[in-house]
Amino acid sequence: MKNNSVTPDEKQIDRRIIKNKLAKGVFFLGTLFGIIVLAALLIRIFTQGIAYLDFGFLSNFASRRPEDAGIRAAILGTIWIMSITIPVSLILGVSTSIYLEEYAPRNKFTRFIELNLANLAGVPSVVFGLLGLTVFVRLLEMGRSILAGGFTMSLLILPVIVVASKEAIRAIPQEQYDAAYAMGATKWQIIRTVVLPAATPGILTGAILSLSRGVGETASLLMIGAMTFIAYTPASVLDGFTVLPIQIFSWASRPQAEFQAVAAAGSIVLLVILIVMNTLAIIIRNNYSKRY
Amino acid sequence: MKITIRERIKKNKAKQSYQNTIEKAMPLLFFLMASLSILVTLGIIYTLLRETIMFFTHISLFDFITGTEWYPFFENNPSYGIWPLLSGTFTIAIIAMLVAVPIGLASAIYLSEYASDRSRRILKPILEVLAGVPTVVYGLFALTFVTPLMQTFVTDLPIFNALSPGIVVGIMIIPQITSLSQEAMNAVPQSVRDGAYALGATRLEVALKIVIPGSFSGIVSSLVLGLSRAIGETMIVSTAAGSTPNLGFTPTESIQTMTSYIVQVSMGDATFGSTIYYSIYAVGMTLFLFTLIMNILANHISRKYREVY
Amino acid sequence: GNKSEDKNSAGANEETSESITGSVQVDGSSTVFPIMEGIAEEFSIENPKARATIGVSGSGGGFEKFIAGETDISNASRPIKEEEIALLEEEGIDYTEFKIALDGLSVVVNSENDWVDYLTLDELYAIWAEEGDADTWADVRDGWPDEEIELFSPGIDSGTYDYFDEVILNGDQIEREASLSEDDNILVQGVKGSPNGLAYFGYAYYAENMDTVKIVPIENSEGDVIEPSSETVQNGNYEPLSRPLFIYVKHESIVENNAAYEFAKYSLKMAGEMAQEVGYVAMEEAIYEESLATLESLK
Amino acid sequence: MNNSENKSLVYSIKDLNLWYGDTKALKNISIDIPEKEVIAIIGPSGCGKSTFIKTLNRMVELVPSVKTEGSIHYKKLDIKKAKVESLRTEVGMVFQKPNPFPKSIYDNIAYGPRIHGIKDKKTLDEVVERSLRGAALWEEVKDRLDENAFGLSGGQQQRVCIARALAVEPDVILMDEPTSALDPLSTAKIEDLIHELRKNYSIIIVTHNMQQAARISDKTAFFLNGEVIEFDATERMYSNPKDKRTDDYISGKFG
Amino acid sequence: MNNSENKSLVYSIKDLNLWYGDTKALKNISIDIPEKEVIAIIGPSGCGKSTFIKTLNRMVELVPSVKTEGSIHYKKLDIKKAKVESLRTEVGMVFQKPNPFPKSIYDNIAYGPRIHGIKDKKTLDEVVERSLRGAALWEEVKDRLDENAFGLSGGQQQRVCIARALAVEPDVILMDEPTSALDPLSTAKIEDLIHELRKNYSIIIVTHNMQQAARISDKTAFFLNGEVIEFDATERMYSNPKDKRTDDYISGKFG
Ligand SMILES: Nc1ncnc2c1ncn2[C@@H]1O[C@H](COP(=O)(O)OP(=O)(O)OP(=O)(O)O)[C@@H](O)[C@H]1O
Ligand SMILES: Nc1ncnc2c1ncn2[C@@H]1O[C@H](COP(=O)(O)OP(=O)(O)OP(=O)(O)O)[C@@H](O)[C@H]1O
Ligand SMILES: [Mg+2]
Ligand SMILES: [Mg+2]
Repeated sequence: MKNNSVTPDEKQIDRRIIKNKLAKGVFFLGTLFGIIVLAALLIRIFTQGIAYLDFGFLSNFASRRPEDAGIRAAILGTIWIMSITIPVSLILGVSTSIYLEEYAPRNKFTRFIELNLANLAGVPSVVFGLLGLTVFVRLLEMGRSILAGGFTMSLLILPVIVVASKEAIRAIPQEQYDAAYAMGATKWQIIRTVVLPAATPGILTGAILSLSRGVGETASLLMIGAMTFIAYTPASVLDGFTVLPIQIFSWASRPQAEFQAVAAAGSIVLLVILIVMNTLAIIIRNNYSKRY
Repeated sequence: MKITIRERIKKNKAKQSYQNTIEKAMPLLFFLMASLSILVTLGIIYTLLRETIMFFTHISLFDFITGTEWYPFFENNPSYGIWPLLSGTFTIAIIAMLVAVPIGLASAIYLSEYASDRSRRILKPILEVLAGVPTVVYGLFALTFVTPLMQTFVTDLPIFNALSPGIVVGIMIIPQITSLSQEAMNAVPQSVRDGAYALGATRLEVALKIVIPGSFSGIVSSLVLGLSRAIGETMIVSTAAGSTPNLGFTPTESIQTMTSYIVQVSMGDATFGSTIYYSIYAVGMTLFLFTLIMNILANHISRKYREVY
Repeated sequence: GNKSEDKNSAGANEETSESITGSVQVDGSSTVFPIMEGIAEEFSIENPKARATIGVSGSGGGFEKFIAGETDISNASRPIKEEEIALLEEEGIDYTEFKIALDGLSVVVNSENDWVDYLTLDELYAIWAEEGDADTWADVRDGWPDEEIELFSPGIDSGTYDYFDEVILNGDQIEREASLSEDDNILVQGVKGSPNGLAYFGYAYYAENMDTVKIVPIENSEGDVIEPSSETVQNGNYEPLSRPLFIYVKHESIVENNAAYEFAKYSLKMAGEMAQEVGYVAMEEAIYEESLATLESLK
Repeated sequence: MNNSENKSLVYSIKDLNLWYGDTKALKNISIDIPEKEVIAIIGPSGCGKSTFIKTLNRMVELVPSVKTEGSIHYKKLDIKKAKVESLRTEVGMVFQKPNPFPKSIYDNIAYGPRIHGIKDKKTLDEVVERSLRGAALWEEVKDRLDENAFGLSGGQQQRVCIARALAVEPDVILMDEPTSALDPLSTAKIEDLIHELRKNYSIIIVTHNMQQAARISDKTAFFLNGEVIEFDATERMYSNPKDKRTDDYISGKFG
Repeated sequence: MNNSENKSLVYSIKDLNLWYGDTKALKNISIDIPEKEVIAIIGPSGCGKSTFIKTLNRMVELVPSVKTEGSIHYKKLDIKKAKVESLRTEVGMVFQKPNPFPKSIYDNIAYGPRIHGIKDKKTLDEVVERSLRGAALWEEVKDRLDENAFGLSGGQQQRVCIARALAVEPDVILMDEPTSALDPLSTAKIEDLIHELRKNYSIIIVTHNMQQAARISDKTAFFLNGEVIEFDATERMYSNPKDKRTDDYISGKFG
């Protein structure tokens, strides 16, 4: 009964092992590539900007003089914008994906919503800016405020959160649902106790990616009329604002070489904020990450 | 005898009418949130269409979709043919995807299938930082680092070209592809992997034949998101690619993409209310339709290959 | 920043006592932005209770918001266009134009370029226009090298290009081979990197890079060969490549919004100094005084 | 199957047919299941046993391609009209493949009580202990209740699932081969538990183990190709099967 | 356990210890497994049976927290030095929980041959049929080979996994309760298959079914709390166990 046609020879196995080793090397190089580029970027930014990075830089408002220029308004603006964008986009995004994956009947309308969301992901940020200007700033009369900016940004990053959350929900094995259903759990209870915990890593990955994008986003906010110079501390969501990338962009286009360095210092601040924000998300994600 | 759980549950059941309300309210709430995306789209279409119509009262639709020259600023003889912008957009997107897809998937596979738990937890967040580097910084990186670097390989590469911003856009979307694909791969149950390992499969074979098919829809989604972002990227392109609308796929030439045109005009000094001003809406509309077609295709693909557990 | 010694200058010591409140919205050209930023910076220091915000939406975008009634002052690096005037009229918005500074468009070549001593307007046309017949330096003047000229120009949607197009190209099409960029710093990079490079851009970008690029004097309508500098731009000898920068002030704001009025006044007082400080050229004092008088009359 | 027994019926099933897409998995099943008895379901692999018990708590509806016909009454209530959550709370289930949640052992067991509104720590502690003891797992895991249930052995996972089902004290317990992954000792304990539960609960158990069926059940249903070939008191069926095929299957001559 | 038998040993295990994190799951295991015999592994749930057989093809290494000590020689080769892919090709495995791939039945079975370079349709068709017949599943699924294996019943899935392991014709087959989800008929068929395979293969089988162990195995190892209490010829062990605990366990008095 033993048939040698199936039992493989060592050479074939060796070839496969070598292939695997090569592939591993290639995959590792791929990973390394990203990290090297990041390192290169960081080194450039740091060497350029570190000289301008001091307390004054953090606490001053912008200035025409590089040595006086500070980033206070932009930091506060970014924090304000994010504190609207994070809850709004997460609630909207996660709810949408729960609806689509858990409740929606498989009909044309659902397919339409899904397609529509995927499509929104491809709409460039300037167009979202135009939308924000038309709808939030003008139609809903929010003016060029933090609120309008935060909502625009939420819509801009919504698709990424939805796509990531949907995929995460979709990947939960059916037997997990079965177990909960059989206990008499209601749909909403299952979502709370089975779906959300299991999908959290995926949702957070989406959040990390999209909020990273949001923190660095310039064009859409410029479109809705974000300021570039502002010399007061925003006190409510109806105040005007500027954000870090706009400030950086503005400095980078100045003729003076010193401003290039100030821009780099601004980038350092932006990256630090980003890393702080992501770290939080990553800690939560790591706590939830597990394989079935 | 003390109260049994069964009785307590029955008692709770009787009390919990609010639970019924939640059960009924939640789907409605979620439905409303999901429908919001349609409102957003309608908003976008409304915003774009209103001015696009204005544009087409000045320029004929036929010229727009057949023209091969995009020189809206020549007052004496402007030409509004969308093709150079389309080809510029394609050029950047193709180069970016050529960079990002192999590298992004390679790192996703590495992180999901080869890396130890610990290194995954360190490497993945590091890569994700790449997604948050401001695009202004990327743009300067492309212009002052990648272009000179490329010039050592490609002689007489002009300072403005599609190649280096394309590469840098690719770098920027790597984390999107890596992270989301890795997440999808991670969701393939370990027991299914075990089945393959026990047959003597190498990690590569498990990755290619079990994990990738098992997470195909997630991978496709990540690629589509990446592509969308490549198409939509603006700052990097307008910094390092110049702004010359050229028709054709020549990575060594300066190009202009649809989005960089939109930004150029909307941040620039063009007259408000002029044909040029309206043209950005027509370009935006084109882009919108363009991504729509792309998404219909992608949707089709992932539907076809999805594996269910 | 080389002229920033006298921090407590002109308007600084006056009317600090009366605290101005309210907010003023300024938006528009990115070219004018540095001047207005400097003004707003000083204004905010002196009037901590007032809020002056400056946006950058481009001249056209600025006018859009101005027309929509969202801003009090609109910055522009070009004069307002007919379409915009019409729309403002439609909305019933009255305004006044003020010139606040000058910019000298500087034509520069690579620092290794030792043959270009000056260029005439016709030569510039021949080089830059698509119809022009100069592709190599030799085509421009005999004896110059037979090398193709590499052109770098601001993006065709900028006020800088607009002005250049008007005075040099007479509205004709720019050479298609020219590399265009929205960011003048990038043009500087371009010329630095190409021995046969030729570019034009705002004076400030030349002033900052004097030691790495070489300026090309231009023959003016009088036949004099002039290099751009504060003096030549201000006194009008550097022509036709000197262009004015503008702000447009809404009458209603002057009357109803004290902060806007004060800010506008402050701007006209400070504009010259600030322009110099951030790399542009101040106009003659008389012009500012005239403007201030106009402003007062609107109140 | 005698209508006069109606009073104490827990399930009454009439003409039940079920399709997965185009393949018919259950054919014309009509049986009545009396209260507080242990019903064993036996039959060859793929004959529809799991499918059948999943119809009883409507779990089968979660498979998208499923179509059913016929009626099932649970305590005189048409289950189609019942609130599915209440039905499933009263009808507990243990699956063929152990499917613990990726949570701690404690949270797995406390899951049911919690979703049904029992929050206080003390009660939960009690329930967890009682259920784990019932599932013969307490001694093994009492020191590691906080560990993830995924890190347990196959048999331990199965017992976690049994304990989880017991925790809400359902009226009916459906068990799909609950002891197949267990050693004789644990099996014996589970069987003891079933004996114990029998006083208050109705139990329907799928098993491949003929001896087990004989030991623990009051009645046995023999399934073949989606049909109920015979349904009778276990003793009678084992000693004197009416149908040739039942006889063959029980005596192992089948096939 | 006699060194003179060395010549025909398939596995020789010395002082094997294994930890999951801090908990020790295998303790000082030293046994020799002769070639072309059927070895049964019995013991209560959670005693380390699955863990043990997973060390034999190094599957246990895939659990991140695992640490091992001691040596395992497979045919005189230290398995730590062996190429893990070759080892696993020669040592097939059937898992306790059925884990088919989310692919068609055909692709499930053909997976192994394919990765080992067999591509031509005809050979694959043959292999698939032969393996499915071996796993007593052919008749049931021959018309639906293209259907997803996830739509099979529990027992059918288990047999798919058995067929999948057979398809690459390994030298050693590790089976973790392969028949626990199966009815007596399919069980009998699998047992027949094991009898058949025994001529050419070495088989190590974990089972909870004492009768099964007695029926099919040449030798039996009794595990308890991660230790091997007794390892002996099955007949001898059943008739005359050396250790009190073995006796207790076999006779069901344990615990
Ligand atoms: N991945 C894991 N992480 C931590 N502990 C584990 C893991 N797998 C098994 N264990 C523990 O190791 C011990 C032995 O487990 P093993 O799976 O080998 O038992 P078994 O003898 O196969 O039991 P069963 O008959 O129930 O399948 C058990 O106490 C179990 O809880
Ligand atoms: N989700 C499904 N989709 C399609 N067919 C299915 C599905 N589940 C089961 N079947 C088919 O229905 C029939 C009955 O399956 P069921 O799971 O009820 O068998 P079973 O009696 O429980 O068998 P086992 O003892 O092997 O668990 C089988 O032929 C099976 O292949
Ligand atoms: Mg079953
Ligand atoms: Mg086990």
